[in-house]
Amino acid sequence: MKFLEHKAKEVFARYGIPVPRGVVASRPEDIVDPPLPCMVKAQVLVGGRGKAGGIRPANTLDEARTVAGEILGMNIGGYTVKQVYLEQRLDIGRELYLSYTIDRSAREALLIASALGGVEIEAVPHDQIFMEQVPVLVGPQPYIWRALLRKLALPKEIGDQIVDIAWKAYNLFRKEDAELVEINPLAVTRDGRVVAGDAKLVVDDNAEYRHPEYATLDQDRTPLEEEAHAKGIAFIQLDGDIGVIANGAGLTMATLDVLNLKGGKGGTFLDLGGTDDPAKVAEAFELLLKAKPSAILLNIFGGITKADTVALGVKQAIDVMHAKVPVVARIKGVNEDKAKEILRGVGMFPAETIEEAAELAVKARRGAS
Amino acid sequence: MKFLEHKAKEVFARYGIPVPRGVVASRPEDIVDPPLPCMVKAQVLVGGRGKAGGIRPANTLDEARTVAGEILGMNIGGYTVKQVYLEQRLDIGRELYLSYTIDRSAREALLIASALGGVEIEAVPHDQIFMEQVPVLVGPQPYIWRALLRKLALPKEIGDQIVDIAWKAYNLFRKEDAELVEINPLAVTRDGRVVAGDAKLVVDDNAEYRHPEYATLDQDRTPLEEEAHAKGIAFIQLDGDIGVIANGAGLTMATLDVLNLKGGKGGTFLDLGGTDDPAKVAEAFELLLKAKPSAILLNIFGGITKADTVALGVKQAIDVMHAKVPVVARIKGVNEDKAKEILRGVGMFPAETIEEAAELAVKARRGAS
Amino acid sequence: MAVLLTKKSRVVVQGITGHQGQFHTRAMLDFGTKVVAGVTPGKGGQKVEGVPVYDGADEAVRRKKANASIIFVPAAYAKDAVIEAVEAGIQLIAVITEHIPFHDALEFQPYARSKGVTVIGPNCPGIASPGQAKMGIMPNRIFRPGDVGVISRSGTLTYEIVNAITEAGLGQTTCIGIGGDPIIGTNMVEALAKFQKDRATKKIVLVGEIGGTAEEEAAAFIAKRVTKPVVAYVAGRTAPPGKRMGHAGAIIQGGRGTAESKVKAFADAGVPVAQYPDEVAKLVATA
Amino acid sequence: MAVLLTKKSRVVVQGITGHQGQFHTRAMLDFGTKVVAGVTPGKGGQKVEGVPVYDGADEAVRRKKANASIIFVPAAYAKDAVIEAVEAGIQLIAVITEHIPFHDALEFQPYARSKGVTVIGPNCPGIASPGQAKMGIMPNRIFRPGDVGVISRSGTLTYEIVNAITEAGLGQTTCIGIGGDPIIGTNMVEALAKFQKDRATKKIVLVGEIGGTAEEEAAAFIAKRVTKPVVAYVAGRTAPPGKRMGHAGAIIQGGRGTAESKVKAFADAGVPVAQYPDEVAKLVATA
Repeated sequence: MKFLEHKAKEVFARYGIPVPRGVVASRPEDIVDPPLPCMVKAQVLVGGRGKAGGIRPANTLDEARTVAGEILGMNIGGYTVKQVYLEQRLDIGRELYLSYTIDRSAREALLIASALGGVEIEAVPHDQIFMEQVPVLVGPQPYIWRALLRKLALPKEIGDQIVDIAWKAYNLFRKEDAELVEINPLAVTRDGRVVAGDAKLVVDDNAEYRHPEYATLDQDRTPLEEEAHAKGIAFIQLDGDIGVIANGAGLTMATLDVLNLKGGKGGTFLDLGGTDDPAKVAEAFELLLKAKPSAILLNIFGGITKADTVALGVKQAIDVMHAKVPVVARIKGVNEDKAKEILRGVGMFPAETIEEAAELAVKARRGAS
Repeated sequence: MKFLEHKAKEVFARYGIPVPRGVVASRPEDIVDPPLPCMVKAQVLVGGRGKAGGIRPANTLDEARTVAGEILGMNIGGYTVKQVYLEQRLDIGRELYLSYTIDRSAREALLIASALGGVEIEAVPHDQIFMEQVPVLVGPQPYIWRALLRKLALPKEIGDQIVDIAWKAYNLFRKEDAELVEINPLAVTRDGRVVAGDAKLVVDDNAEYRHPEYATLDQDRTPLEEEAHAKGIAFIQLDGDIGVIANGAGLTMATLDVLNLKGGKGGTFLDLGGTDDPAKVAEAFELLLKAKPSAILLNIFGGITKADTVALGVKQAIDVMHAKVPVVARIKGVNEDKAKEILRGVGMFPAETIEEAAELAVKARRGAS
Repeated sequence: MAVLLTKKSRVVVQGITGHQGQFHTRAMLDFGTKVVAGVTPGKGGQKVEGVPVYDGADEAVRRKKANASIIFVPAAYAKDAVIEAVEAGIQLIAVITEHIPFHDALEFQPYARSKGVTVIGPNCPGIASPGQAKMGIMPNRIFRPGDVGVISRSGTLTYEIVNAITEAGLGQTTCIGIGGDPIIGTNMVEALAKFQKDRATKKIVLVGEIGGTAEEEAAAFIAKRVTKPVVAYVAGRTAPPGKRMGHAGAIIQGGRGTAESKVKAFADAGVPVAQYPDEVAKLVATA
Repeated sequence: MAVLLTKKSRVVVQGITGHQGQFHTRAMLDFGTKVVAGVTPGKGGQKVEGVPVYDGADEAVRRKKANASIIFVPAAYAKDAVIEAVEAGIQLIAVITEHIPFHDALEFQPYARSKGVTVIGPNCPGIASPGQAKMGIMPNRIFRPGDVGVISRSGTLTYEIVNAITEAGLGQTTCIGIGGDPIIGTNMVEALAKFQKDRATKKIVLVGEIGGTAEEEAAAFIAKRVTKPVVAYVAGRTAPPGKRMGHAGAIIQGGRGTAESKVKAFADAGVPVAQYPDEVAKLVATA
């Protein structure tokens, strides 16, 4: 679950991390009493807002409304700006970086910090980055803060504030089931206060049940992906034209890869998972059809999942949707013959191997177009 | 650091563990508004108060004062009762047991519970005891409560209260650096409430710096032990007559053991530790002399500690105190000859081995008596 | 021989009375696994496929000497179940459950490690040693005893590859589905070390995917420590950055975790990488 | 040969600039130990006895390839120091510091274990492998290389016994002072297992004391797994119940931890128990 800046800052504030005052608005006329002078910031779930002109200053109420009006409705990285955040402008002396994420290899939390903030951390020279695993079973120990301060080489008053914020951000990271807590820039004002200039927060989708209040957050999903999410289906829209559906995330990825090697391009990632309930398969397949693929590549390895009941679901969806799209299927495993039989009835192209299926799908599409 | 019942219950209450209302008094006339009917409970740091007549009921203010007057000043297990705790009398339906301590072998916390409370847990049949390690790095997990409730076989309403108390007692155990948190009896009243009938709490001495508020608690020390504690000297009074002093806890214990095997009995355990500062040795030795031993057995293994500076301290103490007590010394290690020389000047009996020293000490005492 | 799971392993099924638990208990028994007990709180005394059910893992250990556990309980209770198993004295745990918050795994994984317990998963198909035992949800019929050790982050894709290996006339010592989550118990390097040490294993197959740097670490380890031939496959070559490809761990973030990087690492370590899943079996046969 | 600590060990001293740290750095160097670095926050860049001081353990590992650490920092900072060492990649840690709250040890001990790190202590004299290295505070001159492995919960009493062994013309492979606290890293059973495995160790001496059940567990382990002759001593036969005899762990509570129980357990396991400390060397010589 990704958080818009102002939502992330709400959470930051709850944990005692200093954030500038700000107000959200969806329409210029809703802006009544913004903190002035302010920054008007586009609220979208992608980076690069500044470069795209989505972050601009305003000194008066009128100016704020004008700027907001210009930013609202902008397209940034494919996303339409629906909200702006008007935030007290900081008199920034320097910009630092601080984040928590996970170190998969060490199976620990990972603290990253740098004295060079305000730019993407990937752009910061390696030797300017402080990176330290935080053992979650015992939490951060003082040595981590000492090492952090040595690396950042900051005056004590600033250092103490950084450690305080680093502690609070760690608590947030743990208690909110965060995947990412990023403060960039972590701004040091000219009068010596340390404030979160920006706020990025991503919470583990799997932990949604522990944070039901986040379930309603807007996510960067297409309408179809949103529909899939609501139905609990693993579905992603891609920029190709061939609908790919398989059972298992790894197998679906592999099918997309094979398609690509054969000159095609996947338009969907649809993982049926372990289900062989025809109704659920039909539901998933209907989603796929709504994405208007030029052809469909179905790849089922029926290990425990029964191939024929999957096929029944596919047939049902095609029938219901009166779909004319060519379906190439490669089905292997339990009841594969029955499955092929069922799919032949709806005009499926059968294939023996994934490679063959991919080739057929590419051809079928060409034929169709 | 051991806690009197009423002090322990103060801490329990802070953690939300239900305790009866109560008031403390040092004199009958200080009792003004006790909860009635009440139990008048002697506040001493030893068990067996009930059997000794230190816990008695009272129904009226007058009765409470009379009973308190009888209990105050009593001697229970060698301790004079200086305070009573007048506590609301519970209408107890059954008595359970709950405690947290540590499992040294597993290096974990240990939860012990029983449906048979109100007696010493050592007296409860083994198969009636629930014993479960609590992994402190992750804290108690639900399976522990499920197992606890299975074992205790209690109705749900009671079980839920027990789990709540067990959680709170665990938090107390961890946050207060406790060695022991014991609730015995954990009383179930006839109207279905679960309340801590008694409260035992021992906090790790080594954690005193984290809990300075506990430093002033009365402990079961003799006046000399209290003096030693204040000076940071490891000193214990025993019921023998020969003062034993050595460097290192293990060596001091071993010296006491050897003395015993040779027919003597140690009157003190005095561990000099790693010090060879003559002033500190003198201070320790003076304490020992105040215990009025019939003889002193000094055993020094000078590994890194210099034997001669230890001897200087001993000489200084004897000079200052004008002590006439025979000192048998077995000194080994760095500068042992110098040390012997120094001690000969104050009439020491030298010995080569611990055994020989112990024998000499027993003889010296006999000669002295 | 096999690694981690053998015919001597005494398996307890945590969450045995659920749909998955029941189904796979049957399948594991059919595989020849010694499933000695099941656990479902509140259902002690029942039987599932002839296997006695207990209320707690400790009873399964005490009464049936269980020393390995497979966990099917729902995600919200998985941490509890793993720690219960560890404290009960179980030595090998396969966590099948998916959608476990990884902050839970950040706790139970090092905790299990501190007690010397091996965890496989979560979000994994389990582990199977053909001819000996299976503690997982892989289909039985794809396996055959042999000398290939298989390590995989994925489920169905592994079945494909294992099946192809079997159809090519080869077989497996053990197949470890290490799981698709970001925080897993036994990682590729540790699994590789087991197979390198196992005398019965002559060749090793690695099935990786995008996300994280497990494959890069595995490649470095192979270059330094593995003398047996290794064949790899990496899924997700066409996955776009920032999109989570089904598995919680399969995502390219901030330029890390790309298939190119993994394929290159394997190539640098002298490990042939199959372009197509079916190619793996061919490469293994000639390795 | 020796156990845990050898001449190859590269030692960092955490808390090197303190009085104890300095003194024992000298003594350890004299013993032949490879003391490669020291750590004291804020004192990086200094030297102690020619040993470079760093601000953090990670630097000592990175720059000097330290793989073992001895900790002298005050009790309140010991948990921090241990975890810092573990995270820096140190493999063996001896915690000399006494008076560490045991609730801290309840955290850092399993944590170190989860990373596969061996901890000795806290509140211990450390570890010495005569002729190779010492990471501790035992006096150098009491040791001599030989074939006796020594395990002890105590400090000075161990010096007595080791000294007597040396004076009897024997010597030691390694002497492990496991510490006098209730929660220690390496316990008697684990130390016994190391000596049983070590080819150079022919005989084993155990110095126990009252409190806990470590000696009873050691006796049971010896009966089952140790084939080398073991000689034991138990301090505190005359200690009264309820009184803590100096060590935080040396206390008889609720009837548990008595010397009688320990002596009986050793006798039942066929382990001769010396009545007098001096007797240990004689028993070893004839064992």
